[in-house]
Amino acid sequence: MAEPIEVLGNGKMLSMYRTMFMIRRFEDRVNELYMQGQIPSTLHLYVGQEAVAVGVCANLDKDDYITSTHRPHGHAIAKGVSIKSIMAELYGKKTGCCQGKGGSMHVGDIQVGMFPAIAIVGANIPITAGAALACKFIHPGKVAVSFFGDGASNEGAFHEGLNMAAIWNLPAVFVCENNLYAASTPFTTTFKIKDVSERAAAYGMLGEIVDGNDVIAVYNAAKKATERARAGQGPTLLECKTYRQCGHSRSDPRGYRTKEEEAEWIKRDPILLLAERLLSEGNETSEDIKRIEDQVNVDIEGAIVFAKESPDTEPSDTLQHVYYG
Amino acid sequence: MAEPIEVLGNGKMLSMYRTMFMIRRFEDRVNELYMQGQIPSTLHLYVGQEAVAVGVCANLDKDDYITSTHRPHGHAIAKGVSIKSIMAELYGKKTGCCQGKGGSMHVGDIQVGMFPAIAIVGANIPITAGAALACKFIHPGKVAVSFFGDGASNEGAFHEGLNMAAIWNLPAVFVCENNLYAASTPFTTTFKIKDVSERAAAYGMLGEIVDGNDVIAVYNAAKKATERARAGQGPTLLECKTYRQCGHSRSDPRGYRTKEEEAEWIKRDPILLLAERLLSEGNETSEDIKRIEDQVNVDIEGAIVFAKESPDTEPSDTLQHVYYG
Amino acid sequence: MPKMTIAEALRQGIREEMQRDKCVFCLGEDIGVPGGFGGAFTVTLGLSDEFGHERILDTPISEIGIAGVAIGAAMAGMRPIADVQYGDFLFCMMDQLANQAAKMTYMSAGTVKVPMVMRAPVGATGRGSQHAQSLEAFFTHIPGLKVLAPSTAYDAKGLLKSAVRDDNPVLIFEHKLLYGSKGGRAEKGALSPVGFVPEEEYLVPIGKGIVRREGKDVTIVGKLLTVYRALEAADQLAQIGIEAEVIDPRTLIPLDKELIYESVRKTGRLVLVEEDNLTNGWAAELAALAVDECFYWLDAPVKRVSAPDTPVPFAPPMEKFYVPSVQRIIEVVKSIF
Amino acid sequence: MPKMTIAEALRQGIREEMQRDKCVFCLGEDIGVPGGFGGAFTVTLGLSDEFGHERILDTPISEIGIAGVAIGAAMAGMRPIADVQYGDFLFCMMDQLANQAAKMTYMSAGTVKVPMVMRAPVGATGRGSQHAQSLEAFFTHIPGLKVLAPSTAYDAKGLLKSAVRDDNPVLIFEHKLLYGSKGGRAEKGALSPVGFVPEEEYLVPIGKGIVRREGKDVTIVGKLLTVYRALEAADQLAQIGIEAEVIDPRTLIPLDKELIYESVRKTGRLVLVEEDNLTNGWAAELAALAVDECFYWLDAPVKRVSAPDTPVPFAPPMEKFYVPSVQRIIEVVKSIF
Ligand SMILES: Cc1ncc(C[n+]2csc(CCOP(=O)(O)OP(=O)(O)O)c2C)c(N)n1
Ligand SMILES: Cc1ncc(C[n+]2csc(CCOP(=O)(O)OP(=O)(O)O)c2C)c(N)n1
Ligand SMILES: [Mg+2]
Ligand SMILES: [Mg+2]
Repeated sequence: MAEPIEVLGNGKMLSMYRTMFMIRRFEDRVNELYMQGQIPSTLHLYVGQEAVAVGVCANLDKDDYITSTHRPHGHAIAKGVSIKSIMAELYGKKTGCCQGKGGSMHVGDIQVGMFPAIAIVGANIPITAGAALACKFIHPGKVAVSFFGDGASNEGAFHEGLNMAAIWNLPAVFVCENNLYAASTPFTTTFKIKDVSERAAAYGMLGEIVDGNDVIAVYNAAKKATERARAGQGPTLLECKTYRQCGHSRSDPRGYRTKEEEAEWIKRDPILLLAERLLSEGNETSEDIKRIEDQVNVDIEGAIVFAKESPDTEPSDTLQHVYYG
Repeated sequence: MAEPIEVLGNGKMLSMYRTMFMIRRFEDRVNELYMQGQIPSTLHLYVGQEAVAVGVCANLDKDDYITSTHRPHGHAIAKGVSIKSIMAELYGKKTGCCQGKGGSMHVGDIQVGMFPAIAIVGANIPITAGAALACKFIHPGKVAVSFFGDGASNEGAFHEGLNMAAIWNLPAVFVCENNLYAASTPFTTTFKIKDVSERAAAYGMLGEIVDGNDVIAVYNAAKKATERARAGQGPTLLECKTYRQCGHSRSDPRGYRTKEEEAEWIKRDPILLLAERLLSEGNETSEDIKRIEDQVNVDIEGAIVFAKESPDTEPSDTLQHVYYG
Repeated sequence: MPKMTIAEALRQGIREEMQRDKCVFCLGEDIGVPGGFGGAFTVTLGLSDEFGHERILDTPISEIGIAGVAIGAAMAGMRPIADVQYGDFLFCMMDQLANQAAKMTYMSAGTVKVPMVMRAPVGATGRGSQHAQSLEAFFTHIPGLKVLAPSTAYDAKGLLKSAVRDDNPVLIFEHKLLYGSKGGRAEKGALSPVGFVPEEEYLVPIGKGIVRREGKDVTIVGKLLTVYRALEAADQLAQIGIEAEVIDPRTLIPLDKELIYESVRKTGRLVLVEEDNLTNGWAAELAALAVDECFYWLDAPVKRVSAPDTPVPFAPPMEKFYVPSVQRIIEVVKSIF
Repeated sequence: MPKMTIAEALRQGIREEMQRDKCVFCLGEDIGVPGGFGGAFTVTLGLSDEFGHERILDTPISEIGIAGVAIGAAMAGMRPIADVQYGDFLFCMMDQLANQAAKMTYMSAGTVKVPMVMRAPVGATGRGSQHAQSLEAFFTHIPGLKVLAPSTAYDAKGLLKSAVRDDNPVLIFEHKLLYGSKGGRAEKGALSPVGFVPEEEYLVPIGKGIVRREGKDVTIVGKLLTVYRALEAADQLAQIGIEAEVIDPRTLIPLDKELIYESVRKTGRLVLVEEDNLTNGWAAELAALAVDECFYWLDAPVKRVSAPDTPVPFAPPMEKFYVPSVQRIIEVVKSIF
């Protein structure tokens, strides 16, 4: 499935590497800060799934739309929401991308085509169909992409949203990140089928499976799907097989899965995989990569400082923004 | 698909003929009475689909469960709800199967295993899964059967209900009466697939298609499905291709379909088809059949008299039965 | 000026807005099928011939999808007018309306807007418990939504046009017995008010109520069908010397509180009439406002004339008992003099 | 007698009912997965080891299905205890609860029963707009449902057991800050009341409220978390000579109206405190009842101390402002003296 790396070119590869590493570092640092009690609330981290958000969003530009979930940091970073504004949002600061109104589960920035993330599992799917309908009507050539999990595909909203996208041939891509678990519940507990992508046929929609830890494979599959959508050839259900290396939320001891399983997947860490290819096929040097990582670390520490130094919200801010304008 | 008639025997055939004719006459007379303003409210008639309810319910006994829809008269009669109590319900009388509380869209009788019909399209489907779960727990060997239309399969409730029935291997049969229209909306307007039964695969469920106007075919398909369910071999999605010969509700001029299409289907009227087979293969005489029909007519006129002569509800009855017991 | 039914006025309002703005479109079940019904109550009848099937979009029976598509399209620049065939089906899309439509602007700190309209017919009309409810009170409790309840043809067109232009999600509740739907879609026992409706452009502002009848002795607030029941009761009360002021808020959220307070402070008595279950109905909110804001002016207990706390029964004698009658209004008003 | 948190008391109540009646079972998301959480707030932790995975049934993320399966199973003879991980998700199953569960007995003229329990955690806990709402008022407006709101461990076990044995659909609202969930599932800023809970069989009757503190000057009614806020306010008010009576209705539907009326007729003043949006909240119904039934005893306007009409904001300073505080209760009470 994955095309030879040359086709894509090192530039693209490196920028995807940079974004994946950015997400990873962002989540790792956020987790530390959360454990230290600096960040409030709860967190759903994206560690291990970076190749999906990055491989898909590398095919999108600012005025394409994405919708996200309770686990949105990776999608937001990949779509171009500034890490300063995401970090500040997690801190609940006025400078956050939702000015502290949203929090971790609702980050977004309409300026770069990301609606507030939706934490009601599956609810973002029909909304994506609606955004795709608007693309068809008034933003020709643009697409709407929905990220959601394996568990979300058991929601009625999935069924209704995909069917509408299919019958109206909408420019949408439905990206299912199958990380084998819905919270603590294993895939096999709630599915009698092997792959979520089998459900595409129920709507006369194209369904595809891709290795969600291979960013080049994801990129290529998403490329085909978005090009089809932009060309008016209709939506795709793209299932990305991946794994959440961290817990589901907050301090999750992950007692519902084995350490062996985790180890297997961590061996196939998406960032590791890309680094190896960059060194081998891409013949980059580890210095090149190190340089990227150092820069990312600087940016993220900068975002943390920005967030910490940003002003808190005022209690009375609560009363603003209930209605638009 | 249809087994030779001998296998079933004339007795079964004749009793199914009797019930189908009963439903037809019931609906025709109810329609007349409605047009005369004797019956209030609105009506969704079952004319043309009789073979589905009868072929399926001929495989059920009193303590099997069925759930129904806004178009429930045929299901109720086939499951054994007394026509007197259904007719009285349509008249809104105290002797009705819901004592006037329910009306046409909610007829049912738990004594014969029929829950109040549910007029929220698709909502009866997960409820059927629940009844099937209870069968598995406390009524071994019993099944729960859901009747619903093609349009209902676009509801989220269909998706969630079928998936749960599949993963828990519940003794349920999901009977989709595909009459080609959802109210005025043609099947092809809201489906990109050819058959609703294709959706079974999305749940790892068995899906089958049967000629819904051939009661013997329906009977045999339902026989297999119910036997599988009773034997703990799981649920089936059984799509019955049929046609609503009447309007969707009340006075519906049916301008959304052609007279030619209607004529084609009326040629394949399920009652006609069975009568022909009874005469040919079953070598019954038209007298035998006439005798059955005359008796049915007597029963139905009796039900009408019963309904008319039954007492009205009291205004204050409104306040009863909000809570059980 | 032509006379129109509410169904006709709504249709005209939709037509004008679709002509004005190409981003306005309709979606719903059976709204545009050729040879079909034009929606459950004929409001969109004929519009698909004028505007085509892309802008009068027939949907699957998928209420979550209808709401979700409307929300997504609205956030991406369109102005959808969605509808459900019966208000009772709003429960099927409740998450999309309550958790999504109502909260997107807030969660995005005012950077995202959801300019959508959701139309819903309400009221008991002989169809039993699942095609009869009045859902207003569920939505007046959801911050971020606006809730309209037009009771005349003039208001129906003017409020619908305002709703389409509003940058927030707006629910419009329409009463089945007030539509004046014709032919096979007519309603038995309908009131079908017909009124003068300017063909040219006009708007009825969201948030302004109206005094339908002036009076000095008691304030009666109704909505939709019960406005007419209240007016009829007021005429009969006048004959025994009680002059009732009848208020039609027209907009439930935002509510024209001052108009109601003024009247109550003048009359000292308040009776609330609605076709909905008593407990936690919309009338409860008005009573709560009055006992807080008008306490020192009240001369008698605030009374609610609502439906009992039961589902809607089918049989006509029970349904008649369920819906607040002119007689019940009169008795309750008398009871506080 | 052992001391328990509400989470432990609920777990014990479920355990006893499942031991007593083999028709009782639990279904929900992540409630029984081995090595999992025992539900979002640990209430069912360990029960799948005791009762197996058929009776502690892990479901897909399918709220319509969870409610529908519970209803169907209940009508067919079982007694399901279903739950949602956050009350906000009840909107996803609203049709099943409002149109189906609540109406089956009525539409069948009392021949069908739906003995099911639906548990739902409510309250703002730093999670933003979609994991924080208090949904009580939506369900107190649906005839056919019973609605419980236990605020102590004793009541939690006793009411849950009564709910399981009730032949009607019963919703139990539980406040996240009162559970006392432990370990990774503990809540920051939780109150986690711990109380004596008999290990042997006892029931708390549905429909009986309780006076948590006696007082002669003003009646304060709270529910769930706000009962504790009200009690704290009452203590401080006592220091300035205002003796507040604090009532915890425990059951919202059916409501122990007499208990509240008696208190209001004694004190002449009523303040309602709830963690929910002001407009059309549950407090509105209590105010409406009071101004009708206690009008001649009221010495001051009835006041509501509710959340503002906004979605629940995320940032702690705003969330703190959103939830009614002890200070706000005190100020409002003072304002009517
Ligand atoms: C409608 C709804 N039901 C339940 C939840 C609680 N919940 C939050 S995340 C989650 C698991 C989601 O699983 P999946 O869709 O596979 O996404 P993942 O967490 O694996 O990324 C659940 C059950 C929710 N947020 N919304
Ligand atoms: C949730 C819901 N949406 C819409 C309706 C209005 N409605 C009643 S029947 C019907 C068409 C149903 O089509 P189908 O499921 O194919 O059944 P059929 O009428 O053909 O028997 C519609 C849209 C409803 N009752 N419930
Ligand atoms: Mg997952
Ligand atoms: Mg159909």
